Amino acid sequence: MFYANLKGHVEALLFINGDPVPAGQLAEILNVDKVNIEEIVAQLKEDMDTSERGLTIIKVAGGYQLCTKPELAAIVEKMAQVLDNKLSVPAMETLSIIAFKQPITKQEIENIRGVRVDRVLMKLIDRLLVKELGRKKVIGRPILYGTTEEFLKCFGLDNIEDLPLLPDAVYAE
Amino acid sequence: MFYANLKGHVEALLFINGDPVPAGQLAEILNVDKVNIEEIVAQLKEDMDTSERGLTIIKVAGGYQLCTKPELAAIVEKMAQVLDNKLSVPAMETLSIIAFKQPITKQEIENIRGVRVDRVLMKLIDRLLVKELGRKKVIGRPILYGTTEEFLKCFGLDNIEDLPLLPDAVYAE
Amino acid sequence: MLDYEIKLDAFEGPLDLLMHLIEKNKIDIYDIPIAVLTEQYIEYLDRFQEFNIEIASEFLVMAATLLQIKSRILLPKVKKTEDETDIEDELDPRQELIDRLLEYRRFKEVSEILDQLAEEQEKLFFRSPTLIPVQYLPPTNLDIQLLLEAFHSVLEANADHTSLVSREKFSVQDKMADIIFLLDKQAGTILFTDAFTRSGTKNEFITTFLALLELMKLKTVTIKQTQPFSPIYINRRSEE
Repeated sequence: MFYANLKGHVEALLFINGDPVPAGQLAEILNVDKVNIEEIVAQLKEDMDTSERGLTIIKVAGGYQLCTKPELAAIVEKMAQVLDNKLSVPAMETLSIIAFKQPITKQEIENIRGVRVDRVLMKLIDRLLVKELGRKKVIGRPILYGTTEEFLKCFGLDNIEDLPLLPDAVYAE
Repeated sequence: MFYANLKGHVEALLFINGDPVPAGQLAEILNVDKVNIEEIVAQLKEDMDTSERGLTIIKVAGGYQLCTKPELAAIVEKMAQVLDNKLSVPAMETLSIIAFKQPITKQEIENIRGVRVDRVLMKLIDRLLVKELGRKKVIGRPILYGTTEEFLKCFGLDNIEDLPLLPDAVYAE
Repeated sequence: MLDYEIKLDAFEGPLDLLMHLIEKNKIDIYDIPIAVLTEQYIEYLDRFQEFNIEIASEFLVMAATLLQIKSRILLPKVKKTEDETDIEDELDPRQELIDRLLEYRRFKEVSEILDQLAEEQEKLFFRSPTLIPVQYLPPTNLDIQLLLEAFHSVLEANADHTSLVSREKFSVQDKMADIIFLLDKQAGTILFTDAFTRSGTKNEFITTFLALLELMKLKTVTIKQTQPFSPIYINRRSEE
């Protein structure tokens, strides 16, 4: 392959960056087209996945990110301080409503869940999974909420369109 | 080699740990002898160095650390470079004063522009367009500024003498 | 007896409790036997041992809603006049509740899918970014003509001053501002001599001295010298 020599470059750039790096940025730095980057990354990922490497590449939050292979989780956890970051059931439900219905107001979330969500919402904002998007143009101008880039990272989504389809077509508004 | 299957494990462990990891710690996590770790790392490093990888392993501060290959330093540095495409009007004006009047002190620039130029000057230095040339031999020994080679490149000049002559002799002090 | 240990917050809300009852009794969600459901729901509420007013109110509102739906079903249909067709009457009184339950169930299912996604993602480990100092590159494609124009505009803006009031290069006002600026930059204290180190012309020295006197008069600064020939300091008076 023509750009095979750039595989190492891409790997080094992803390594240094830590966070997801958009293909466009890699293309600019390496002075090639975005489509070339996609090819290089695909091949690099295949190299990694088919060999005894400990790392792989994922596409998340609009960029490529280097990470450890999922099958090594047990080993890596021995070293990493793994915090129990699991979201509670109410938090997860609230988050899914926001994810699919954004932008959405607190009142609208409460209508769906049937309970107050103030505390859960605060928690989601604290965890950087949800943010304010602006205000709805109705009486009272309530705050509209939506998901963040951190949300995409937590759920391994490249962008918000990657969310799984809602199970019930009846409600597809 | 017996422990070849642990190469990926070692790589993953070094990856998530930004700091050097002592062989003893790796041995403990992977449940092998320290000497095995040394062999695994040596082979992993050789794999990395002999292939088109962007990473390598160094032994530093009593441990092993994953890092980018030294020959990729120039590429990696590009990651942190920001291209500033436009100069603001104040920046352009200050730059023109420096270009035509160099070497010049900050105070002298301020006398001409009638405003403080500290921030603009910092920006021009950050953008590699202006540099310090030395100090003026007057009380306080203020810093003298002038243009850089980057400046010439940006304006398509061969050397500073290619700057157009000033039309008005009045201002040539 | 186990039933009596049921706690209100075991359910996330009235909808959660309703879903629990629907699943427990294998009720068809599209055809809810409202009387049975209402009865069981209220029975559950009665059994709740602890009664947190704030949480309970949400459950009570639902109980009221259920009772209302029940009564609307039991009421004989109002006879309509020929022209009038009351749309509300034609709707199943349960429909709104069914819609809410379906929507609630849908998000419960979705949250489980998201939960799995998060679990997959938690198997991946990342590394924190390496900090590389940001380096700004010079702009591209600058034109020498622009530079020249910029210089001309500077000269034009400056023309009046230089030709007419060239001797007023240093005004007392400017120097006062200068000294204050220096003081602010240096945490309120500068050396007396620092106030004078600029272009070094006699004109400027005089202006600076006048500016300093003015600042003292305004009680903006104080001058201190601990003993003869020791350094003189200018201090900014803190504003009380």
